[in-house]
Amino acid sequence: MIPTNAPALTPLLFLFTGLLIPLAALKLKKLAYWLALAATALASAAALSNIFRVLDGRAIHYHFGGWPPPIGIEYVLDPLSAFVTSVINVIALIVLIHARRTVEADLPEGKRVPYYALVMLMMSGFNGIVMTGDFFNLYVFLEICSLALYGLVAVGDRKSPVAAFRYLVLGMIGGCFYLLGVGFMYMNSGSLNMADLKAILAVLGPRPGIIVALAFMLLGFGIKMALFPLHGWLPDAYTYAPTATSALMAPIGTKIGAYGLIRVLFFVFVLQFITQTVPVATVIAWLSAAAILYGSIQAMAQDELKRMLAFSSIAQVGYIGLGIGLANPWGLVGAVLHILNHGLMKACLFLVAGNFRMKLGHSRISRLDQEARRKMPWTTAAFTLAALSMIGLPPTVGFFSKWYLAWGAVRNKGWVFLAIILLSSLLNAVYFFRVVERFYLRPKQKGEEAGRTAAATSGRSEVTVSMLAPTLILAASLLVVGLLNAVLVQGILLKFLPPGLAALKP
Amino acid sequence: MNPQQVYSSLVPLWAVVVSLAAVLFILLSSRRPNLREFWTLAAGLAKFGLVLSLLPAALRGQTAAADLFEILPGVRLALRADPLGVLFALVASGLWILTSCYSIGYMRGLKEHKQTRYFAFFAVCLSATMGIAFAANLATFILFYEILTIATYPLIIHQETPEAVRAGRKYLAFTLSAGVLLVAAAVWTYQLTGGDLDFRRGGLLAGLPLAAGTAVPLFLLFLAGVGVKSSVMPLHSWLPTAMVAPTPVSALLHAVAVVKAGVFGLVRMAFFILGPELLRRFRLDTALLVLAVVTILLGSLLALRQDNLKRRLAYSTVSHLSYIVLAVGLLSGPALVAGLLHLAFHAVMKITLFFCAGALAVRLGRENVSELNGVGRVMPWTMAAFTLGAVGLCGLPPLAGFVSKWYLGAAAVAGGRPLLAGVLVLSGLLNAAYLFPIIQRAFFRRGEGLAGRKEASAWMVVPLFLTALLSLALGLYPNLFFDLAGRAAAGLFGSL
Amino acid sequence: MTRNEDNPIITLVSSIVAPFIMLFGLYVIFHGHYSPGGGFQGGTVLAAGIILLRLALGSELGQKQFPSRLGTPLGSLGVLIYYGTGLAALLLGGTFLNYAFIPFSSQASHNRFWGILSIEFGVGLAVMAVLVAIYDDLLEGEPHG
Amino acid sequence: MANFLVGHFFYWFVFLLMAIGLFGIVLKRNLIKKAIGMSIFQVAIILFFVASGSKWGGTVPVLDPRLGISDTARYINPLPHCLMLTAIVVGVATSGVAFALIISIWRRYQTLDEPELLAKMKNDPD
Repeated sequence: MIPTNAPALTPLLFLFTGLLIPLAALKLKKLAYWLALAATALASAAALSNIFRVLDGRAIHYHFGGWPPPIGIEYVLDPLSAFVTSVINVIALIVLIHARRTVEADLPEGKRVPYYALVMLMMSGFNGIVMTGDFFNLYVFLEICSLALYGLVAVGDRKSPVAAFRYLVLGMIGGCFYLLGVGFMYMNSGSLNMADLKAILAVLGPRPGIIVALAFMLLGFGIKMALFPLHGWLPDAYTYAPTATSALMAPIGTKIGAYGLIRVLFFVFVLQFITQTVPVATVIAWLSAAAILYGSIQAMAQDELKRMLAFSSIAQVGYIGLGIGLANPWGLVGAVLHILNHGLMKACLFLVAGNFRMKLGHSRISRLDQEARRKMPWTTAAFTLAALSMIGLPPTVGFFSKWYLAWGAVRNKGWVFLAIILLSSLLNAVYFFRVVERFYLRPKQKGEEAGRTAAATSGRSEVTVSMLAPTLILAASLLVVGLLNAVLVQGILLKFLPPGLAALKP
Repeated sequence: MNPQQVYSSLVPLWAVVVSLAAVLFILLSSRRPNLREFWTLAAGLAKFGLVLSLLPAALRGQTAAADLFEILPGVRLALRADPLGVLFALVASGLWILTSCYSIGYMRGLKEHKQTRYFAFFAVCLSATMGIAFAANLATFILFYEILTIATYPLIIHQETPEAVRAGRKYLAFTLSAGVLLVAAAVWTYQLTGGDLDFRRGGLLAGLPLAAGTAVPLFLLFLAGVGVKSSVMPLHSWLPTAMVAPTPVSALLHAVAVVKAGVFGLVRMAFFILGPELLRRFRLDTALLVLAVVTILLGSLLALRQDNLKRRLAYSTVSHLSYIVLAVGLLSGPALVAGLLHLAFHAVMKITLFFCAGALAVRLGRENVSELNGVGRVMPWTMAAFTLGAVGLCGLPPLAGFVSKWYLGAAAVAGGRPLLAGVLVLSGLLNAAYLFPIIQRAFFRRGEGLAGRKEASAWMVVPLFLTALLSLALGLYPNLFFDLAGRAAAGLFGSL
Repeated sequence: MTRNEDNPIITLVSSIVAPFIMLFGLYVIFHGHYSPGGGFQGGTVLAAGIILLRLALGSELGQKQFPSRLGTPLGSLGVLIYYGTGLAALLLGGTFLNYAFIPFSSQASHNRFWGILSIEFGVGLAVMAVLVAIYDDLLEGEPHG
Repeated sequence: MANFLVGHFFYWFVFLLMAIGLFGIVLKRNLIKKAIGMSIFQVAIILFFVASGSKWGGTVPVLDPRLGISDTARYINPLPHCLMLTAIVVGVATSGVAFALIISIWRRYQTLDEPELLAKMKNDPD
């Protein structure tokens, strides 16, 4: 039963838990967290086992209600979707382990149960987006997770509703543009199923309607993945959201847009269409390059750690976009690998920011000093490792995604892109060392001492195990995944390459 | 590499790992200094022993290979202890033991803070250096090269003064930029070869029909990548600044491990990636020679102007590193042998001088040349060692420096560039000009405020005197390194 | 939204109209699977009935008719009915939502009939509960409920 | 040209509606008006789909002899309408969330005027 239903399993599981939580919480409020955690653990296990189901390169198709496509809604489990669901579920699991304490600290009692229900709906949306093989179904899940995210952001600190409102406005516009694109696509081709569309488009060729459809869809995904210059909603949303939300959103949220982009560009359209007939790939690559520079430079100017990480996310989304825009096998492998790598890095960094908020009561860079390290040696060590990975030093994961992206750039003779990838390493170094230096070199600030209680200043006060363990697991994974990246790339990532790209492989 | 001469062995891997393992023990015994330093010394001895065990095979021209898992598609994380690598590893690991002893005396003498961090990162640096020495391909090389970059940073900023922090930033700015360029070069190579990064005798890219538009930029990227650590002008300026680090760090890392890793990298890039053939075809060897000559002379001239002893030595290092660059640029077997000899011998001599500078700083608190009047009388052993090292650096017989310089000069003449031999002579004179006044001040001028001062602790004096004796011994019996360097250079240019 | 109990016309008319609205809502729900209509539309109409009473009679009386605290659980329950139907199909050997596999009766077409009906019912319940919950939540904390 | 303009009149209508919606979202200062703009924007797209599924003289696509329609060519395409049912739900949910957010903004800052709100936020010590 599980093998045949594998594609639909994870979205349905999260949906079920999301519905169950409000009911179960009527009896026992604490149950909400444990249900969410259990569901995520189950989904992670299912997603990881799904990878092994598709390792032979064949996809598993699942027809909802027994209706075959193109009439019915189809879910497809192929190596790409198996990989991405594994990434998002496992990262969500680790973040949720961490989230228990921060949610208790950030949220009033009455909001915790709905919070976890929303997290489950969001996860359901994410999994649905990744699994679905139907454009309209994708829209529905996109909106499900967006709606959940608006709520998850809005329960943060005092300014969070404004950030959430701005996010909502832009997210809604993005969703509508995507929907408009789907409409054009349907009007011009008469189908919404991705596999079906691929066959139809190959026959139709470049019609104005199809081009318009593609443009609108890309615009929609661009907003959802915060691709420069459509990133306006992101910094505030990440900064003011509660710790748990930003730690869930930053590693996973924007990647879904990127995934959608990959699906549309490479699995529906033919390679020639997006690179030559309508060179959208080039446009995406240049925008991404701009994003990398813009995000990195903005990140340098930030004082709030979470805000710095938010801008860094914009830059990192740029990496993914660049890999997509290069439209060659290694660029795409780099992009998909970076979905995993950036997920791990950013989750780790946001968890660290959460730990700071928990123990120091703030996460302002200008107020961090050696005291932070003395109190929380492990947290700061995790931050340092993640920072090294963001800079892209071997053998951390950051190096390897840059490697593949740089390779992709060299392959296309895109020297400017190569230069930007490498330059951004240095920019990352500037803004991360700025923080790391404070932990290790900045003496305790004088003005603060008077305000602090004697108990707070003495000795080590690391966060609890439930918060520390996820942080350290993520930090360690940066090394492990980095060293094993060749296994990942050759075992999984090279298997999902669409036929047009696989032919380009050396 | 000749396949018959490669044998599978995990010894290179252990040589890398042993000091990493020591890091763990060092951290665990952070509250018990004696135990902590025992681990450092134990790791040093073990590492040296492991490298020594590779030596006989290397002298026969054999290569120990440790292949691990794939780190990039088609590229393994692999270690190869070929003669070239063993030579470098031998120097670095041997001097580490002495430096560790010296560090103990130095750190305790100054009652430095955070000694655990210091010893831990020192061990990491040594692991990285071994990795660089034994790297079998460019990916492995870059991996350890970057680890070395990062692991050196905490040592440079050890004092945590604003000056040290600034120096650390400068160091990172230089080395990280270089690392990035090296990665760019590696990616490009990877693309050109279709997924192969192995170091190959005669050059990985040798067989490819590269145009000048590809080869020259690629060479420049490689040169910039390894040139920062080997402090070729104009990329040298981080090195004098980094002298704010504790003296043992300057001694081992900035005279042996880090900068020699850069030069060693240059040898690898020139002869194992690009290949002499390619360098000659595009006249890139001339570029190397010009850079080397400029650096040798300017470095020496700048050293003359320094009053701070360590900075003077740093500029001297800048100048001496370019001897090796010069040797590479000559693109001939004898020149390379001479260069490799200098790689080893300069390390021994320069570390002596740094040790002496450190001993002076610890015992007398004097760091400037102008303050050194009469110190020879209170610290005769130290200054005697200093004299030996200085004489060696100037290239006077019978010290080690003479041997390497002689052969380098001979190779230059044989290569049809006698002018370069003249540069070497000039540089030797400049060396004398900036080193001998120190000796003169120490022994022949009357100092003030030295009453009641005496020689530094045995932990420091013994190592520095040992290295001084070593530079004498190597001058008299350079055969071991001669053979090793000969093996390393064999097959790169045909028969010697 | 000032409450005005003293206006008899509003009170009377809305009390009379509301039951019919709800009845119509149920009609729309239960005929949705073979004529225009369905769970969503019906649920909206039902919710309109409830909200009308809240507007006209004030929240205290409205609460007696449909307490706010039921909103979220009933919404969940409604979707769970939907979900349960789909899941039953899945557990009985079909794919998710393939009603033909739920043995309401012996004929596959009848199974589909009942399957879609239970789905519409679930949707109707959920939509009604959620719309009322949105209304209640927006009103929460206002001085004149 | 004229034919093109007239023949695609529905596109123009939809785009006009979208433009009005965007105008509301971008240029109006009041958050409620922004929310209204959002709704207009969504409705424009819903109408676009609905229009794409309709045709002159079309009828419900129900295969039932009692309805007396035998010419299947007259059936309109039901799919866009079904899709829009979902899109309407999404729109309702979005509006619901938007209003909830607006209310909580009002409670915290006592204003819905965007420049004023931003000024107040700037003075806010986190």
